[in-house]
Amino acid sequence: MLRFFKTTPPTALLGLFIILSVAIMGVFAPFLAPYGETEVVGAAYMPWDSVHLLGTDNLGRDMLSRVIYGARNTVGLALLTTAIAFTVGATLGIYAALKGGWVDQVVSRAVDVLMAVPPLILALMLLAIVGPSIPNMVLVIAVIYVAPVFRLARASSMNIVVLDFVQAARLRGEGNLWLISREILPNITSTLVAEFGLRFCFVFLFIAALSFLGLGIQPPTADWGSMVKENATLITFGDITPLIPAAAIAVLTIGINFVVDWMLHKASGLKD
Amino acid sequence: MSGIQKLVLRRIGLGIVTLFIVSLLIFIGVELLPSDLAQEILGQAATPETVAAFRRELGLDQPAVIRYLEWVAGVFQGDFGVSLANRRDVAELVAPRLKNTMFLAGYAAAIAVPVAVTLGILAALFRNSIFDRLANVFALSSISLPEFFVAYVLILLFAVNIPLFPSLARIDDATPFIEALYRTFLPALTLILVVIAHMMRMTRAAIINVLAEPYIEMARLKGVPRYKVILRHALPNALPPIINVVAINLAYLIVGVVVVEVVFVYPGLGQLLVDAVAKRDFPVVQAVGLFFAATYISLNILADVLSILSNPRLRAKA
Amino acid sequence: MIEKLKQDLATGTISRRTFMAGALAMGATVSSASLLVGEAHAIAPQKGGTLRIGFTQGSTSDTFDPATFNNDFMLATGYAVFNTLVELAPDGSGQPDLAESYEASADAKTWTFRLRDEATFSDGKKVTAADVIASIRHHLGENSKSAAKPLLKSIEDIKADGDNTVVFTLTEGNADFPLIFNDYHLGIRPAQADGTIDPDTMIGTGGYVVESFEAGVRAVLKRRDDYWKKGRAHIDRVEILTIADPAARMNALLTGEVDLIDRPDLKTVHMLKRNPNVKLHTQDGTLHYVMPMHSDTAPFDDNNVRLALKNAINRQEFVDKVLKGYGKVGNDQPIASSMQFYNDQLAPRAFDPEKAKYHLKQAGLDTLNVKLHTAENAFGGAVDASLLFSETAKAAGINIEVVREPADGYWSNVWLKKPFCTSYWGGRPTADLMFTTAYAAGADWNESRFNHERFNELLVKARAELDTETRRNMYFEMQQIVSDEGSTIIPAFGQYVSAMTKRVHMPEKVTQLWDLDGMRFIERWWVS
Amino acid sequence: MTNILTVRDLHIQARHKHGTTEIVKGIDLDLKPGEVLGLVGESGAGKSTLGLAAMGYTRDGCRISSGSIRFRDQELVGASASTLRHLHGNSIAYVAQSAAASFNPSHRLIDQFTEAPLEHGVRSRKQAEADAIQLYREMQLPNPEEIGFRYPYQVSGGQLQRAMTAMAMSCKPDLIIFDEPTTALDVTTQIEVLAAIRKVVKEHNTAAIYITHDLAVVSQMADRIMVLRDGHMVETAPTEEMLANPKEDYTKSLWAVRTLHRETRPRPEKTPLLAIDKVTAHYGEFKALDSISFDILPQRTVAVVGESGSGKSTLAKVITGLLPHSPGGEIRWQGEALPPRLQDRDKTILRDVQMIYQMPDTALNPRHRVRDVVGRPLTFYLGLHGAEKEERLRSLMEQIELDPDIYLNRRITELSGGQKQRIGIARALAAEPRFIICDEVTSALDQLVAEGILKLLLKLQEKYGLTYMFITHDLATVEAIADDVVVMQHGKIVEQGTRDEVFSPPHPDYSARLLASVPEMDPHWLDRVLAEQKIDLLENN
Repeated sequence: MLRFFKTTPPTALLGLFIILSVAIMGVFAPFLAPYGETEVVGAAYMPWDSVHLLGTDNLGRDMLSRVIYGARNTVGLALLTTAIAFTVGATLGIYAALKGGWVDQVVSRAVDVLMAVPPLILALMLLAIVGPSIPNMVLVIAVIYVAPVFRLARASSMNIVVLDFVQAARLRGEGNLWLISREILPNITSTLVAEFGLRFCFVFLFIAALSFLGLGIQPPTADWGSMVKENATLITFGDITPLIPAAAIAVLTIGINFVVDWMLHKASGLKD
Repeated sequence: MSGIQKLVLRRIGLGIVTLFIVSLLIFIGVELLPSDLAQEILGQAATPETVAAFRRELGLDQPAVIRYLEWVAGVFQGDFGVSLANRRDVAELVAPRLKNTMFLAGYAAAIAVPVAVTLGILAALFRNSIFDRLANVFALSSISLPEFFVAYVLILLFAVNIPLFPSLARIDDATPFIEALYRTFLPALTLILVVIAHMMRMTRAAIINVLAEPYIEMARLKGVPRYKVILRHALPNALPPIINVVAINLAYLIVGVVVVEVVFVYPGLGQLLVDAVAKRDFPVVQAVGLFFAATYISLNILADVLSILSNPRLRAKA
Repeated sequence: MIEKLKQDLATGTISRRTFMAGALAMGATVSSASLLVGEAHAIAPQKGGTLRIGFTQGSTSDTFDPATFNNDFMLATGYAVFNTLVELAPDGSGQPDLAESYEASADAKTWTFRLRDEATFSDGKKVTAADVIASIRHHLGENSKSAAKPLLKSIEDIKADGDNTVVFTLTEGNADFPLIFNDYHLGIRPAQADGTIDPDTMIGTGGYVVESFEAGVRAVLKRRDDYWKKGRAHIDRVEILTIADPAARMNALLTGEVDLIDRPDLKTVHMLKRNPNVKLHTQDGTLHYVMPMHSDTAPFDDNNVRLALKNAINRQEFVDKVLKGYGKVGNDQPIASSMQFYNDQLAPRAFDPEKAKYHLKQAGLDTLNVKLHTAENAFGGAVDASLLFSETAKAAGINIEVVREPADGYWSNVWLKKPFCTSYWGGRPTADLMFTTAYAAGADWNESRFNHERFNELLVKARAELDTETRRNMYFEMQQIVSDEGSTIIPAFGQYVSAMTKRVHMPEKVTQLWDLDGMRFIERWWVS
Repeated sequence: MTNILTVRDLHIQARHKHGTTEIVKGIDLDLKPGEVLGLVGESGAGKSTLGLAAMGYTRDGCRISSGSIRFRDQELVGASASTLRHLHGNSIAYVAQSAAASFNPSHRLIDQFTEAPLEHGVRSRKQAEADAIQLYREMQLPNPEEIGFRYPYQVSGGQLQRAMTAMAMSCKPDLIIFDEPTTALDVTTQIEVLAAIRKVVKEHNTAAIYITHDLAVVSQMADRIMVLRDGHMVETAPTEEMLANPKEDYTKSLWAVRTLHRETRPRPEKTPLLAIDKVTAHYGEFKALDSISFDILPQRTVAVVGESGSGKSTLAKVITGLLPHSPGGEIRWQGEALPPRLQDRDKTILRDVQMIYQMPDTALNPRHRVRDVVGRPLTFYLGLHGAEKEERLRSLMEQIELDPDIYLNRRITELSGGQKQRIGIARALAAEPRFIICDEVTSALDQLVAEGILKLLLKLQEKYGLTYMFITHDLATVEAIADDVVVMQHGKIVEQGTRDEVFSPPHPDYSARLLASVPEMDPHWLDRVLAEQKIDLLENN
């Protein structure tokens, strides 16, 4: 354990600390938050004091509690969305690389089409069709991000499928499931993890952008993206309230990427 | 016909097929949207009677397949139809906004691409130095902030607190070029900050990736100075991924700037498309959607061709 | 008689409204009456300057076709470029505009409008009866898609009486008929040879001509030097921009990019006020928020259920939290306090869970489970309002499940279709129009499917009644009926808020319909 | 004569995730001008690290912890970056193992040639280009005037290696470090490169350090040989002396490797286990196999010999069904035709035919543990689980001479190359096959390790009556293990027969050249071969 702290770079430790804190905040939000997520506890825009550590927001809800609950909603949803996109995208990508031929062609062309439609427009249309509920939003964003994940998974699998151990497994007569999950996936995990970090942040920002256009997570649910938006006009007056959720997003993004950089470094180190 | 030409032609052919499928998807999408233009325009003021009258006027009472085929037939004759909402020629409606979008994208790209690539090269050159780490944190922060937030902060800093630039990017045909650059500086800066990080990180990663190649060690053992090793030996071989990420970001600058358009009240295509989707103005959605898809596809083709040209082996093979 | 009234007005013994009503009731030509008002309140507007406006609304699909006008951008532009026959005065009464005068027959079924001699279109052509008829007909007939069509439903026939006079024959008497012509759809456009108007024409009789127009982006208007109306159109040049983002709109005002914005973000209005160059304009109006229940659908077919719900909503909270204090509690009836026949004797309905419970019991229920359909675009804060309602109603044993509907298509798929939803009304200039539009049995937009025999009877009678006192009594009773037996919860009336730099000036009194002086501010206000 | 290079008590450390290890442990080295020193050792002996250190250069993660390296009078340990840069390429040059990877693919050969002279300011571009053409000629490259204007991919491996030597000579350095310059080449190519290098180094009187694991090669090139093991020097002596009379046991064991020889077994008259009958295969348009026919008899070992591009690996793919052969030919397994496609073969065939791969690093999934790799065929083919499987695992580990207690739970990444290759054998063995294809199984291994693997394979063949097909380019391996030999070139069979038949004259041309190109551990072998003019050095690429 001690050695872990000694051998891990400080940036990665910081990143891990941030991710862990946010995770704890998210999981234990109801116990950590001094007030409820949507509970109105005072006047609007109360300044920071001992009762409301970060003051109150536009409706008089406790800012600290909203930030804590926001961790749960924002991070949880972004995580879920990214996870779906990766599960589907990576499976398809590896499968296409493994099969090659017309399977690869068909899926790749379909992904080309998907990528050729601007993501925001795709989201606007899909959400308008299925209705902007949270599950729909998660699915729609996941569908949009399947495309880039597919490409990455396919490209990295291409380097793996030609290796002898995959050939060995094929010669053994292994099925696709085994080839994908046991032979190829473990070898592209680090690439996928790195992409996961970045995509996760993109999903985050995408949700925020959708909120900006009125289609994201709807009030009164606390999510960091919408909280920035809801209070954004305050920036004009030099009020730093909107900076809190924005900073939360930024800190988490940086934390995740620190960890991802470290993992990549470790992965590449093993190769040498 | 050279290989490159053949390749480009094949890719263009494939691109056209993709565009066709995209147009079909967009049409189906618009068809699936709840309500239609008549209802959206009339809004709360719609009565069944007025909606029916409006639909008749717009031709929305025709079956969907016929409307789509008519539209496709029009496009093949270079006619993108007329906007359902205001009966203006779509091409005429789109053209000035297209110009604005390209102007802003070009403006941002002209600054962002060289700066990002330079910073990426410097970060790779001074790997793990303070500069590298600072650049990394800066890059991560700038991608982690929502665009509109960056925009608001820039407005606060450079329009409200220190009134250097206008907070609205109002330009029209009559605006002189230099004046237009000045007025659109803040939106361009917002976009630059948004795209620079991604390109910078990829440039750095691509170069560092190449640095592990034996020919880099060879170059160093020939006594070539570090910066020349990077510029002459690493950069040319790191170009394909850099070209790719630049293409992705260029595409983003063209198709993904709705939010910036909204904040700076800049009349670009993004806002037009969002409005057209909201109003179910199918011909406009189609025209803009197709333009965006075409942009994406052509940038991809361009990136591929440039990648091939940057590699002597592929260049000769193609 | 006129002299007597004029004297009373000057000495303040009668309100302006009484004066107008009185004058109208006597069949006086209204033109002279409004002139009197002009004399009574001396104002000193300044000429020249430029006004730049940042509007929330405005869409790339906007056109000049009056049938499709549906947002503030086009309303303001329309009123600046075109004139209507009648305009709404600040006191809520009608005032001749393109019509020099108008008068009704005794049964209020035939109305004769005489046009002004001096009024010309911007191409120099004189306004004739043919122009008026073509412009009105644009909104009539089977093929009209105009939203103004229902307003004009009672018109049986339009005839020209010479070049200068238009005669409308109605299917039933309507004392408020002239006020319909204040509507923004009904600006007068030049007739073409075939008796129709060119829907896209920008040629109007108004004080401004269009210099440039880019839908959803901006419009530039230039003052007409030869404007026929005196004492109006002070500003030389007007630039209207669509700035949909609230923060951008606010920044534009603060950085001096625009002089006036509508709908500033209410969250930050208090901070905006601190800026020494900025002033706020709040305006009571006819805007009100509604939660209609289908009175023919269980459980809302029982008035006790409706009363229970009416008592279970916390109206003050609605005003404080949803409207951020910019509003007044409502009393479940749609007539605003600024309107002519407002019933000021109705006791405000307080939040009273006990009473709600009592009504539930009367309906034979212990608890009530209902679904309230809403969407963000039903009105700003509609979802919050519904959630708040749901919270407070619990105290009365009422479970309101808030169903959030997609904003897209809300007006076509939810409103009028779901038995309990959220909506709003920008208001109508008269009590009759308001009731006729949304409460009359069989009306297209009778969102609560309200059908009350006595109410229906009174509505028709009051419309044709020319005696003000009798009319007032009738409207008072109708407001009482709607409030007590109606099927619409009206928790609050909203205020319009706009913000402008201090160089923007307006008359002492402004029209209370819609925002910004009845959206006629361009020709009425001025800049220094 | 003063030394051109003097190394004293050199220690070099390498950093890794668990701390640091010393990889060069106190080496002394002296090099006179014009002398060629051969550095010999197995992988991990520290020979490359030492070679690079002679330039004052260490790779990322390594550092010189103590000692001294003097190039003439210049101390290189602790010298400034600019001092070193001035020496690199100018006075000390480097020739890397893989020329294909060490030439920048984006620049033409001549531009890479002139880079160092221009950088160091010792030549004008014109002069440098003239030098290049001169040196290309000296290196016996075809079209010396024109070849420099090609890109690296347009030039064959042997030519590239010669071009790289020419590049190293571009500033007429006093010392060149050759780091395994011919290891990646086929034997017939290697001999040309060796000859060219030797000639140029001699003519320019350049001192050189020649790093290799191949004793036969080093004995052609070096004046003196130094044997390294685990960062220590084992012994050093002039070449002839070292070959004739190695002193240390370790050195002797290295010398002994090449003595493995299989007893000749008579060719029995049995039905073939596998019959290849007029098999042709294509990669797209390219015909990779052209009507190949031969038989593999049960319990024998057939060696398929050829250089890169001869089609020998394609043959393996066709037999396993990964690359279905073109219609017309037939592959018969025990007399019955095999379906060409892998997907159409049933599990018993798949189980009977196993394969062992060339590169142990890619043959085993680096994310798995030994237990997973060896255990999978047990479960997959034999349906073994639990204790039964465990028992089989342990017995298999014992078969391949690895301690099950230590190795069964190791990660693949924690194994050495030889150990990985043994695991590869265990995996094949686990299926209880009858036929194993061995694709260059020893070529990536050190000689001692390779010998161990070959012995193991022989032992297993005895024990289980296995039939092998050995794909190899190394004639020593053929000597060691094969009963029958098939020589391939350009997708065709050039010669086939028993080993003794193929190895004794008369030979077809190609076989002759192949056999003559195999270096022998005689310092005069190269001179002799060149003198006999058995090999046409020019224009055979």
